Amino acid sequence: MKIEKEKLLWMYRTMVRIRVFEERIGDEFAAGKIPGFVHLSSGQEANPVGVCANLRRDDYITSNHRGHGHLIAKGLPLDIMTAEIFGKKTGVNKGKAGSQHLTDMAVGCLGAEGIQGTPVPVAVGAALSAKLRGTDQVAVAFIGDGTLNTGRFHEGLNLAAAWKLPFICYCENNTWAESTNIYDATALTDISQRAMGYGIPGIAVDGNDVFAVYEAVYEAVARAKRGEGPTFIEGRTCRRRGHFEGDSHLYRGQEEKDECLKRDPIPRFRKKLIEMGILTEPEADKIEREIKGEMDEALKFAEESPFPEPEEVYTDEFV
Amino acid sequence: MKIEKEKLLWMYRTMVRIRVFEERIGDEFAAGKIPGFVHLSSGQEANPVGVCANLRRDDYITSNHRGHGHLIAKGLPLDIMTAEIFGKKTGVNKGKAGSQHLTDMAVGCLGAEGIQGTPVPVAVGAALSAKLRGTDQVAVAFIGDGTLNTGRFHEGLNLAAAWKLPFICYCENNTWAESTNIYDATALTDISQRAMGYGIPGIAVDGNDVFAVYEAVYEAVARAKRGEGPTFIEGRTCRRRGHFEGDSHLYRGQEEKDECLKRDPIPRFRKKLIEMGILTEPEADKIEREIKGEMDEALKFAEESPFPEPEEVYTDEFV
Amino acid sequence: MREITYLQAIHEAVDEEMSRDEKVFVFGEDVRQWGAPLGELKGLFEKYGPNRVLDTPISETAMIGAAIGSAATGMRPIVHIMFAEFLTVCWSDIFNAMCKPRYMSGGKIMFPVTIMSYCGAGISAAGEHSGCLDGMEMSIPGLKIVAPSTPYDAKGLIKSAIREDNPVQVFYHKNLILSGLKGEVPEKEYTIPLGKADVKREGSDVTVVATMLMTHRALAAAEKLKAKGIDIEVIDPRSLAPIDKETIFKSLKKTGKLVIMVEEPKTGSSASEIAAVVAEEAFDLLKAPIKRVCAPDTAIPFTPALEKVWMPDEDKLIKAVTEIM
Amino acid sequence: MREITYLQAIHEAVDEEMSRDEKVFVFGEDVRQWGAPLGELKGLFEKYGPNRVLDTPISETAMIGAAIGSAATGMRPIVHIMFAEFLTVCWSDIFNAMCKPRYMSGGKIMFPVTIMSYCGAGISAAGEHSGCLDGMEMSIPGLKIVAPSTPYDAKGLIKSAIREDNPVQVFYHKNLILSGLKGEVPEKEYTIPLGKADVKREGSDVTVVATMLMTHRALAAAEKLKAKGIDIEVIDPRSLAPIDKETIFKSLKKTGKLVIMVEEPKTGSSASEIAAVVAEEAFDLLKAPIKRVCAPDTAIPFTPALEKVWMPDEDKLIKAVTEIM
Ligand SMILES: Cc1ncc(C[n+]2csc(CCOP(=O)(O)OP(=O)(O)O)c2C)c(N)n1
Ligand SMILES: Cc1ncc(C[n+]2csc(CCOP(=O)(O)OP(=O)(O)O)c2C)c(N)n1
Ligand SMILES: [Mg+2]
Ligand SMILES: [Mg+2]
Repeated sequence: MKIEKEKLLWMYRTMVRIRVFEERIGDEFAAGKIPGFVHLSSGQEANPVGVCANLRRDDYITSNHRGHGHLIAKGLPLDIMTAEIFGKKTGVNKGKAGSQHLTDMAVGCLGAEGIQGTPVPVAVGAALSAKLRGTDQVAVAFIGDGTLNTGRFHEGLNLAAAWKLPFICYCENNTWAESTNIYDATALTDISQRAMGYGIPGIAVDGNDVFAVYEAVYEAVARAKRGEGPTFIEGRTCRRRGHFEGDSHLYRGQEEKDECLKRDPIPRFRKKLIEMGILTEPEADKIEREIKGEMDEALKFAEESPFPEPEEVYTDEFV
Repeated sequence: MKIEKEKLLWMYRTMVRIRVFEERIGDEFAAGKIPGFVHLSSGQEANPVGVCANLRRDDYITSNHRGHGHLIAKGLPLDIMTAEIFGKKTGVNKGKAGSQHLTDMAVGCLGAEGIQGTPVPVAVGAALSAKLRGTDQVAVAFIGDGTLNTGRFHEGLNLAAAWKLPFICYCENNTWAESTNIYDATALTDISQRAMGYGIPGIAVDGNDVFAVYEAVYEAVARAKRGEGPTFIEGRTCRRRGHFEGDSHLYRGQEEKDECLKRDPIPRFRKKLIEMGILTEPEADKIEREIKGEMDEALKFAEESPFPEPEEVYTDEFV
Repeated sequence: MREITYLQAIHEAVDEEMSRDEKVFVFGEDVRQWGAPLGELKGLFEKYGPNRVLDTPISETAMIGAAIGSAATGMRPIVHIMFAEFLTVCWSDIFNAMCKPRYMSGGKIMFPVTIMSYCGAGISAAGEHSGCLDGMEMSIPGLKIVAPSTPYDAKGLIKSAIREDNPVQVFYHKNLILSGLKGEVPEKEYTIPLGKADVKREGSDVTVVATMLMTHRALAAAEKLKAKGIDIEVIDPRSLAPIDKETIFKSLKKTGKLVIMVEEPKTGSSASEIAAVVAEEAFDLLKAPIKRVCAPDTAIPFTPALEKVWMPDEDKLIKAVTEIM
Repeated sequence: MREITYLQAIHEAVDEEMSRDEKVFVFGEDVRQWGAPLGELKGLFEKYGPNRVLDTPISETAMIGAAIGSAATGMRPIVHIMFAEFLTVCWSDIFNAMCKPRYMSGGKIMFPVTIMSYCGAGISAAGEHSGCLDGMEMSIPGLKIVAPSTPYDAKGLIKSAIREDNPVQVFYHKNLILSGLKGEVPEKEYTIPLGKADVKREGSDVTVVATMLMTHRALAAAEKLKAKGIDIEVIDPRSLAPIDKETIFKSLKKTGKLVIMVEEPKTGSSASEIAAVVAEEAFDLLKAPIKRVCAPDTAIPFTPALEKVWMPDEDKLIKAVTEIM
């Protein structure tokens, strides 16, 4: 499949942007600058980027606890996102959401949900709305493998299938749900088979190969726009870090962790782009430098922003 | 498959018992003698009987709103059951449960649940317990087709599959959930395919052929006892009456209703038993007469029983 | 003025709002052919077609999700979650996914969703189809709750609920539908603001706050009490969240005595919340203990013999009122 | 006496009950390798093996179902539903399937289930991992609820919960675990009966009822109030259902004044229920309005700057106490 140069460069840049963002957030967390919990998506970048490269700004996504990558790929600026994670007034949600609940309809993100499974029915609702309003928008729910066993996944996907909604359920299968392996949590050995229970296509792709992700989603979007209904896509990927920052993930073998580091989607994509003549080494380095600069700015913005005033506790609700 | 004569006669007798019970309860309801709602299972008798012919008294079942047949097949006496449905003190649950929530551990029935889907995880829990206690008991959840779209069905079946529990999910597919057709409520055209999403066998049988039901469940019980995990069975059946008594089921075509009357599992079984030399016409008639007598007695018992005393409101709870 | 039934009032409210605003649509289990189990939505499918009236699978979490997602993207969904108990099936979806995001997002998203559900005992629908969950739902921040007792209130409140930009739960009582309750409802369009109580009967001795079916029982008790020389004021909050404290306090200025009658197990009921508000904010007006006339803390028994005892009734109210006279 | 942490106390309770009764087993998400996210069950898998400590899929409704089904058939399950908010995912399963059948079946079935969950704010866990749902759960008939504030109470109550034949919800506060709170806990075995409050501090001017983390804040406030010459009595109900009214009433006989401090949005909170009970049954003891020191009726904001304001604290309690002096 041919992808235009412009888009490929955006994809590369966006993958690097996610990686830099996540690693820096990890550092800041370790330095005690970030309250609460953060769940980083380093290593999984090809998934959100391969997905969102197929979406317009007015298409919809829902996200989960490991959502930074989804939001960045959908276009949320790093500064207001970082400020949000720092709990600052200038954050995209005034500091009320934090890392786990980033929401911005301006980029079509209906919300990042902390209750596993919820992203599915909510995105299905957006897909329903697109169909009822007669637009050609699509909606994508990002979930993890562990979430496949929630009732919400089931009810949402079945509804989308029954109503042939323009919906994609994209599952980042990093094989772990906290410390529980997906293959202990279900009898399936091929996760994408779950789609067969709904009468819709279930596609498995290498989630560390952004081309493979892109192509699968491309087809799914086309199918959605043809009015043929939802697609379930499993991106087989892996987590470079613990479940959340602070998790020593001792439940994973060292071999598995090493393997994951080797499967890094970014050098792989970079190499391919250079081979394709889309990018040169110096250009790639330059992108990285630029993104780091962007992230420096975002961190500066976040650090220098004030916390919200106490009275903010009482706004944004009808009480 | 050879089924011993004794069992075949029990099966015939039990199917007739359910039919007679349901039709008489329907009459009593029409006569205003029964409070609340009743959901009758006339026409579906081959399912509970084909299932329970494979179960011991100490095996477990859970049931749903259309549960009379399940309970009768599992051995609940008609008198205390009728009294319960009449709301009497002598009812199996002192009149507190009614038609929809019949519960009796003495026959291994953990409860009939009014919240669709709940029978699945509850029976899965009983199967878990059997496994942990090291018995060879099995647990069966009876559900309807509409219930396949509930989150509880999904979570329960997946758990049973992941843990290889001695569990059977038996779905009576009468194609209707109230006024909603199952094929409008899911994209599947073959319901038994839903099992593929869990990595377990999904078997479709003619739910109006008690032999077919018996055989499928026989296999499933054997599989469960071998420690190989759950089976999903779809019994293709039909409802002779409305969703509940009082429902004129106008949403169903007359043709479909006529078709259902023709598929009646009882004359079919009777004919077969006579062909097989297990039963003669006069013997079959005698069984019917006996059951009618039994039901007369049960109704008499129920009618003559007192209502519970007002103070009963405050018992059976720790308040 | 013309009289219509409680059921017709519900129907008219939805019908009028659907014709007024094409973003309004309704979905639920069995709304299309049945027009919902008790028929309050009958005819809407024929009138508005398959894009505005949709039958769903038995998937309450997906239904609330569909409501949220469509509400966030320009629609105004009405989702019919049949029996109040079924709300507990999608409790997280209501509590977490529907009612928190407006606040959590710093005002970046809003969900104009109306949920409609049946509640109430008295028809032997047994333990899982008879409850009122008002008090339990009042524990959910970000949710408005209305519970009309008359055709007039039902129509006016449902219309306001559909126009409201926050999620609103509408409860209606099965008994008020099935008994064919009638009441005056103007031909002319009107709405009733959310959060405004109604004094259903003026009186000077004791303030009785009662909702839905209990409002009617309180009014019936009022007549009997009158014969005993006790004059009660009956206030129907109509909205439970937000609740109209002022109307209650105003009445207490007159009476100094409060009985709250609701059809829920007492602990954690809407009566408890109302009592707490009064004990905190209007203590000085009180001349007697606040009585709660509620159901016992149990499931609802099936048999009419016990269900009748379980439900709060006129006698229990009369007893409570008399005790504080 | 030896001192152990709140976390150790929880661990010991479960460990002792598992070794005492082989029908007791525990399951939940991530209990096996993590010993639950905060580690309170660590080591139990190694000690009791895969048949007594099971990791589940992310399937809260199946987990409650599994608890019900196994409890009905001879086991005594402990199910770990991590964060209190996740209880709403299986709310129907708790409300309908777990807590109603004993009554609905006319006593034919019982479910000895213990549910354990984290609750509480103060660690910026944001809107879906910070809540206390005590008041909401008190609306469920048939459920016992305990909410220990000290290691001693945690151990004794959890042991009783596991031995109880009715379903019991055990809440424990994340902050009391993560702060490493220590307290005296005897080596010798003991249990604490469900439904018994504890007077954490005697005082004569105002009765303060406070739960979990709020108990500690109330005790801290007591010292400051003492300096102002105000002597508060601090009662920790420990069990929210059933609630120990007598201990509260007894205190009110002395003080005549009541402030209730809990970490929930005010409306529909456990504070509301307690206030209602007192306003109904002990009105004559009251000399001042009943104050509820609670959180606002919103979701819990992420940023510490707002979370701190959202949570009830010593200053808010001191203000409330002072207002009724
Ligand atoms: C309903 C619910 N149960 C439990 C949790 C706790 N929890 C948070 S993340 C997580 C694991 C999610 O695994 P997966 O979906 O594979 O996503 P990943 O973390 O691997 O990206 C769990 C169990 C939750 N958030 N929601
Ligand atoms: C969670 C839930 N939602 C809705 C209902 C209302 N309801 C009762 S029976 C029924 C249809 C059930 O259909 P099916 O499972 O096919 O069983 P059948 O009635 O055909 O035997 C519905 C929707 C319910 N009981 N529980
Ligand atoms: Mg995962
Ligand atoms: Mg059916």
